[in-house]
Amino acid sequence: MSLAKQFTKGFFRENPILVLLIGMCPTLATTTSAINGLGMGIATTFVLTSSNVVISLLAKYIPDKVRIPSFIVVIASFVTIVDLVMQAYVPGLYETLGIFIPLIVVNCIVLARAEAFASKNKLLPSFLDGLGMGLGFTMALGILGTIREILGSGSVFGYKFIKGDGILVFILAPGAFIALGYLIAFINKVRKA
Amino acid sequence: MLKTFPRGGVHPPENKLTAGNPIEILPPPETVVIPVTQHLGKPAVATVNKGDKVLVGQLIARAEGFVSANIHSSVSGTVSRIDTVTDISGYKQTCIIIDVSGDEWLSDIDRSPDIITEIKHSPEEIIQKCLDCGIVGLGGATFPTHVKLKVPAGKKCNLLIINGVECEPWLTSDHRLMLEKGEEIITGARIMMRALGVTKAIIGIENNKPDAIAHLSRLLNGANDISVQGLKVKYPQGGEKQLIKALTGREVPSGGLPIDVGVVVQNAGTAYAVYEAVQKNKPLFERVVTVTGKSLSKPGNFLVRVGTPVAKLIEAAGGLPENTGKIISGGPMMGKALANLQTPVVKGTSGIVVFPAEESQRPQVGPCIRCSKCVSACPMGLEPYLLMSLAEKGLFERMKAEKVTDCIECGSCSYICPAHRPLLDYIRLGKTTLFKMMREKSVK
Amino acid sequence: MSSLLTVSQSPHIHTGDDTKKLMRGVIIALIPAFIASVYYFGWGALIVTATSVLSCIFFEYVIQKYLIRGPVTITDGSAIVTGLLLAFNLPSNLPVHIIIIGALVAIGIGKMSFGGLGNNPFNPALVGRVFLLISFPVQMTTWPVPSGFKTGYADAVTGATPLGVLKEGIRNGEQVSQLMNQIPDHMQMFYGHMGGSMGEVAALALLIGFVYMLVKKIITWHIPVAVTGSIALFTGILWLINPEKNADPLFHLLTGGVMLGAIFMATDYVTSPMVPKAMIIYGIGIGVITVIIRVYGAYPEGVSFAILIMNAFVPLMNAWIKPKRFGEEVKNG
Amino acid sequence: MSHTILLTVIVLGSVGLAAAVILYFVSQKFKVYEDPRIDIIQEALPGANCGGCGFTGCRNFAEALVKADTLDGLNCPVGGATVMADVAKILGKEAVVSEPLVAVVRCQGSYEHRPRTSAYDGVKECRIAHLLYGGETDCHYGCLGYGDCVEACQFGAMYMDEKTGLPVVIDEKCVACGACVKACPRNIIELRKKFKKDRKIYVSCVNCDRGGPARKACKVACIACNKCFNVCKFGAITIQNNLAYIDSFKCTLCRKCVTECPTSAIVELNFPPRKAEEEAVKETLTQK
Amino acid sequence: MIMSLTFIALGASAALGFVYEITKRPIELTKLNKKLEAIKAVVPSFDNNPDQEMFKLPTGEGDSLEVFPAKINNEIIGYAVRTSTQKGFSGYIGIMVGFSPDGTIINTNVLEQKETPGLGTKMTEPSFKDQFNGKNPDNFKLRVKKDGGEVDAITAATITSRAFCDALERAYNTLKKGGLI
Amino acid sequence: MEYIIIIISAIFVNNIVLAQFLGVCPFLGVSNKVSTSFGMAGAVTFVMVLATMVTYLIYTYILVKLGIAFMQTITYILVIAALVQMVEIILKKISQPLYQALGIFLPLITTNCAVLGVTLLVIKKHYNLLEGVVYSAATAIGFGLALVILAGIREQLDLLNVPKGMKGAPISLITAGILALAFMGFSGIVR
Ligand SMILES: Cc1cc2nc3c(=O)[nH]c(=O)nc-3n(C[C@H](O)[C@H](O)[C@H](O)COP(=O)(O)O)c2cc1C
Ligand SMILES: Cc1cc2nc3c(=O)[nH]c(=O)nc-3n(C[C@H](O)[C@H](O)[C@H](O)COP(=O)(O)O)c2cc1C
Ligand SMILES: Cc1cc2nc3c(=O)[nH]c(=O)nc-3n(C[C@H](O)[C@H](O)[C@H](O)COP(=O)(O)O)c2cc1C
Ligand SMILES: Cc1cc2nc3c(=O)[nH]c(=O)nc-3n(C[C@H](O)[C@H](O)[C@H](O)CO)c2cc1C
Ligand code: SF4
Ligand code: SF4
Ligand code: SF4
Ligand code: SF4
Ligand code: FES
Repeated sequence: MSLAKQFTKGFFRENPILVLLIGMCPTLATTTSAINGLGMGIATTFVLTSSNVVISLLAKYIPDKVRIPSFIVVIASFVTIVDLVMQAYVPGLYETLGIFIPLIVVNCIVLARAEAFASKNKLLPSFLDGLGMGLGFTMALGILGTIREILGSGSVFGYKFIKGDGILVFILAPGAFIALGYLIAFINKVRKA
Repeated sequence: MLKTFPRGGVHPPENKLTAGNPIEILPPPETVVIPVTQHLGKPAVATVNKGDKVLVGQLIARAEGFVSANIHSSVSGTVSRIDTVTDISGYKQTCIIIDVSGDEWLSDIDRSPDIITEIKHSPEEIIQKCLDCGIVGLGGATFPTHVKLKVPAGKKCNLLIINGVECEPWLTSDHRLMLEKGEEIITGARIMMRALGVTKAIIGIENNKPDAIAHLSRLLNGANDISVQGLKVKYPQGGEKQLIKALTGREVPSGGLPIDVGVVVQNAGTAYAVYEAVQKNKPLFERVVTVTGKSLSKPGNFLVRVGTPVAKLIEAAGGLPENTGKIISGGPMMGKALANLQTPVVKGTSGIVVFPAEESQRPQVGPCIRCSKCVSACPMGLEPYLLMSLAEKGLFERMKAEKVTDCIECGSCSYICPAHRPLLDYIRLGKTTLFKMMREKSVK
Repeated sequence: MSSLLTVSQSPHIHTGDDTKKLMRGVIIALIPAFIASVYYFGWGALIVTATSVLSCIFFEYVIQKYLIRGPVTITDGSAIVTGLLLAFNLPSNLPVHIIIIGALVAIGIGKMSFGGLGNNPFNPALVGRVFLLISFPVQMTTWPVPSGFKTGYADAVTGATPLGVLKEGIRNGEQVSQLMNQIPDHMQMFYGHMGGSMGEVAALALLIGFVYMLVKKIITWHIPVAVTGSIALFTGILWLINPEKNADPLFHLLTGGVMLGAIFMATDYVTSPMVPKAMIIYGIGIGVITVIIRVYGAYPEGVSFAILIMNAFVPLMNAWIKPKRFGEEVKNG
Repeated sequence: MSHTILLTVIVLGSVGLAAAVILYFVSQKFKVYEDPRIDIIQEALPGANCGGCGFTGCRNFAEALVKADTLDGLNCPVGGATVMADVAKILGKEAVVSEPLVAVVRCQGSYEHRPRTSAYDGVKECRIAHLLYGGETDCHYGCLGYGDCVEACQFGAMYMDEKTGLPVVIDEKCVACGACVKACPRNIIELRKKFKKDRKIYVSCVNCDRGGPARKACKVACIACNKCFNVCKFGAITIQNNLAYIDSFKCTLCRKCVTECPTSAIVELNFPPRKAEEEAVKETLTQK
Repeated sequence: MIMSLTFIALGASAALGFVYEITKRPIELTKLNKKLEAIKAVVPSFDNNPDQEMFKLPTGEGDSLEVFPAKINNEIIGYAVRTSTQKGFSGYIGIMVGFSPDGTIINTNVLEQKETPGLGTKMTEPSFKDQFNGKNPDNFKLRVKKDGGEVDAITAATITSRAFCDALERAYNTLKKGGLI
Repeated sequence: MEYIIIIISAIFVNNIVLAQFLGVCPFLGVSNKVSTSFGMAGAVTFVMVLATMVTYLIYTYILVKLGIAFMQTITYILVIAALVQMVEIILKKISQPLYQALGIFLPLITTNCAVLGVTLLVIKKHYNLLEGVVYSAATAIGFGLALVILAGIREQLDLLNVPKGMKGAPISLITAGILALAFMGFSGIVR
């Protein structure tokens, strides 16, 4: 696979959320608006890329038996770093994303990429894989966030285009499930077509 | 409150048009086609060859194995062929085809009109007679009667039930028989009681045949061995499990037989056939068939020789109406649609119902709306809607767990389903597939 | 004989009932309540009903024809029933665009996404209603007071529903006996003279529909009786414990959507259990949850939620609660 | 500053150490051995889970392969020889090369050839119609035409020909999984040896009636006249139950029997045209 | 095996401790800034550090509120009070409210709330909260109109509106009891 | 009363999956059969309660005492991972049937964010140890309830005809959405 493909596969063909269906919790929880979704996406991308890089470097030295715990430690460190940095410099976003920042640790995408890709590949491909997957994740969150924001609050990136409220359900839990359900159905359809 | 079975059931329009028509005797046709399988169990083996001359009542195929029945010629004439012919099952079966000449009966058949009520035979002799004369249940399943009359070791029988329910709409053959051959049926019942060693029998009759109830009660004249019991009209009361439940409150266990609750059920027509076999030495080669339908000009009840083509019966009933769409052998709830008018009448043929074209087509099937009407209609407490879904998806093992094998194929579910789901079709598929799987497993 | 003989499996006859006839029966049973709502709410009732029914039919048609691309079964009438029942669950002055959204949600999300008639686990009309209730809380809780044709559609005089008054009052520490003076008496409520969703107010009219459906064997008594019985029992106990904090059982039965829900919505074939025993459990569940929401929850009214929640349990009930099989337990006389 | 870092290091170090120690003991003490080759082989299989191999799913087949002493009789029809060669390589065993097969529909009872004698109005599924009766024609052996086989094919290798009402196998797509064979309640479909260029010669009939009724029911029925049997030099043809059968593994595609058949029950497919004159004769024949 | 995991843990923790040390100050600063921002939003500009001069006033209901005095040239120009209520639709609501020394409400700022989006959350919008600006609870009845007060409640969110009033009232009463206004 | 409120809140009002979006992946992944969903629910309950206890103790008695609370995430995840492994082994040893029933789900739980989420929430909500345990048990029950309901619905849908494009994840998500909608009826019961 070419490097370019390495990078772009996460956008659509192997999009973690829309196609592989992993990392659903942050997807649902943080997409009340496009900005929130993107923020979460970027934080995850950072963790994903950095841990991919570090793991691709360390993989040689890690024995098989403690592979998973080691990866988790690496990932968790980056998550904590993101946590601290966001707390310091983007407190507003940090507050809205809340508990879901530490939960990047258990976001299956991160571990899945570390395990399936970074541990078996060199630095550059791992970096591109992490970045591509992260961007794919971010993109999906952005799309879902935009949809929910438009329907739920009648605004795009905070810019309100209708008077009054939108269809409130879409910024609440049920709307998150329903919107994602139809988004995935739509993507399935496009993919098959 | 009249007695009936407690769970499920439906009440289709009765349409007993021919209840008032006395039994007419239909003369033998020019040729008869007699299948060697007219019973539940192994096919009988032909004992005649092409060109053989046969008499009425002569054995032409011998029972093969434990559950099987003898077949006798219903006419006198020459065996013209032994070939495969489509019979009621819809498939080709071995049949003995006889060209009729005259109507010469075997001499040891007692053709006198006298009614012999005195029973001289021992139980063993009775059972042997039934075997010799090829008696099978005439209530529908054509199960060899001699097998039923032998109570298996370890089981005890304490009640005989004569099934005079005739719950199928349209059909009246048992009804007429009870009116016209009441004495014989009662004697037949007593014969079977002796064979079974029981002292009690009940004749169950649905309340839409008050004349039959009255007639038999009068004939019994307060006898304390046999009683007549009127029943609320509800389909499928004639199903033996339902009938036993209605009359005695006993419930045949799932997968069990009536004998498990000490009961044997015999059809009224069977009782008559047993009478004729034991007292008159007459094998089973003719029976009463109701030929009916709104479009027929002369519907009626006919005494017909086995092997007569259905076309002959319809001729006798006034000829085939112009717009006929469907012809059913048996009642409309359980009977089989015929593909072919040349199909011969067999021992189990209780009626021929003719439907005009506009009533022959199945309505458009819709999705199941889960109305639960099929569940409440099922007399066996099954969930037909679920069974059908499982069959559609090929989940036969789950059908087994849902007791599909208990289904008596009464058709109440399909009859009532507002979405016109072909429930019973799929349930049958499940049952047959399961039986096949079980057979394969036992072979392995 | 016209042509070839037709051959098919038994049985060869049928009751003649079909889905369409059943749905027609439900529609007929809804007519008294519809007349009552027109009598009480005037133009509003007409406009809401027409919008809802027409949009339900429209969406079902469009989705079947252009999205699922299967057979169009719009004539079976189930979309009309959904449309009517959705309308009956809405205030009679709801802006038209909200009604259309409700119909889209009911048919699109609640029904067709699962494959249409017979497949949906949740009651479509209620999915639509609850969706609207949460999305448009203001519009969905402004209730016109009954004033017939005296007022127009948008300018209807609004007021609180009896349950709203009760909830608000109890929260403010008022006594039930005082609150009862602010709301119509039980007889008026029985006829339907009170604020509320357009189709839920007239208990009398709904009961007429109930009797009709029972006689026509469209539904059985199990679910409605279980729902109302358990509500009466539960609220009765609360009332006996503290009549100043809890309203009497009759009040609870006559207000909100209890009658509409118990008779028409909890009984929806598709989303209710198949076996009488399960139906009773299901009904009791609805009753209990309704009362919990009414008495302890944020919403003054809980029938819709209760039915949806119990809908969710129906597949489990169908899997676990089986009819008594013939010959299952051997009991011999 | 260094204080925090020190604490951090100590705490996490000890937690990590504890975890590692535990995991170490775990891995030492509780070893469950599962042959790793199972996974590898499962990877190598196509993963269609079609059951064509006779096992329920690819994983079970993989287990069977690992356990088996020889690969005799174990074959994945979907993957074919290449996959079996891979598997053999992984296991270090000899692959038994099985001849490629293809599904063949042995019935020519098109609407034209077989007059209808009744109208079926039940569920349009072969398995259900078959329960009820012999079908809409007087041939109670032939195709019912409701396409259960087409439905069963996971590989899109079959379709119903609307003109004839009979199913057709697309040779290139067929992987010989046998799903259609199992689905057909009439046992019409057979897996036969796949000759090069998809050439085929077979008796396209399953009617076991005597000649007369068979012919009456269907114009192209096998009437068991023995002519093909007599002409075959390779003993590929047998006649049983009023029906001829050509064993594809004995057949040499000599084409003698085809012309011999009076009812055209024997079919030849994908052959180059015969000599011109014969062609002409045949054409006039079929035109009549 | 044990070694490698331990080493990774060691490396990771060292890195973490390091980042923590770096971000410790900024995090504290952000927190402080946030507080000051909130104070700034509800009182006129000041030149002292209200955070350092914060003191607690008992409410008389068993708890106490934080009061941040805003001064110019050491002269009190207003008090920012961090008040709260439990009576919100979803319980706790935290509000920073500024009072001028005569008790007039200068401005309010919702710090913490969990109300229903689209309903209770409307209290953060100017259309609701600005109606209190410039009002003195002495002569402005802090009750929703439904309860006989002068406050226009949010449609379909009377509970939140009541809670809001309750929080302001608590702050006002506390200041009053403390003798500050 | 305090505990009852915690329980009701965790099961119905703030259901972990339907309202808080934690553990959605297994919710969608392990809900195709009722029987497996029961197994998963059991395993989650077990691990969640255990993890809550252990992490709570580590947090209060080590991390806070040493002033390195920011190490929460990394220690928790390590603890959970080790715990899951340990439970698996112990289970295998002491009860084979239980292992058969729950064992296969255990590896799935490590990356189930509900478990980590709950341990973090217990700290965030300032619960004491007992409250934390009650909370985590109730949360797990809430998770199990949602899981079993969805499994029931999906099993039923398997026998019906869901449109092709909606099969699998989409219809599960929409069902979950409607379920969440229905559960909103409980809002306000506890606050
Ligand atoms: C395998 C088999 C064994 C049977 N054995 C007995 C028996 O021992 N005694 C008996 O009374 N009936 C026996 N029967 C007959 C059944 O009780 C029943 O009368 C018969 O199947 C026809 O019933 P139906 O017309 O309701 O289907 C047997 C039936 C079958 C199929
Ligand atoms: C659904 C159903 C309906 C039946 N209806 C009748 C009936 O009306 N009359 C009858 O004699 N047998 C009826 N039978 C057959 C009986 O179950 C039973 O086989 C028969 O009475 C036994 O007597 P036999 O062996 O003499 O036929 C019915 C069977 C089934 C399954
Ligand atoms: C799910 C739900 C959420 C609600 N959220 C709020 C809220 O955040 N704030 C509020 O004041 N009322 C809220 N309410 C409404 C109250 O329950 C109550 O009906 C209302 O405040 C009083 O009605 P009124 O304002 O129309 O007089 C909510 C109601 C429900 C059902
Ligand atoms: C007795 C009965 C009650 C019904 N109740 C409802 C209902 O409450 N809501 C609804 O959308 N459809 C209802 N329907 C119509 C139909 O069953 C419904 O649209 C299906 O749920 C769609 O699959 C009802 C139908 C019947 C026969
Ligand atoms: S009667 Fe028909 S529609 Fe009703 S539940 Fe049974 S199968 Fe479904
Ligand atoms: S399932 Fe069988 S026994 Fe039950 S109603 Fe249908 S046909 Fe009759
Ligand atoms: S045609 Fe038959 S053997 Fe060939 S792929 Fe299809 S199902 Fe398999
Ligand atoms: S070949 Fe068999 S399965 Fe296929 S259509 Fe014909 S009868 Fe049906
Ligand atoms: S992201 Fe929450 S369980 Fe996968």
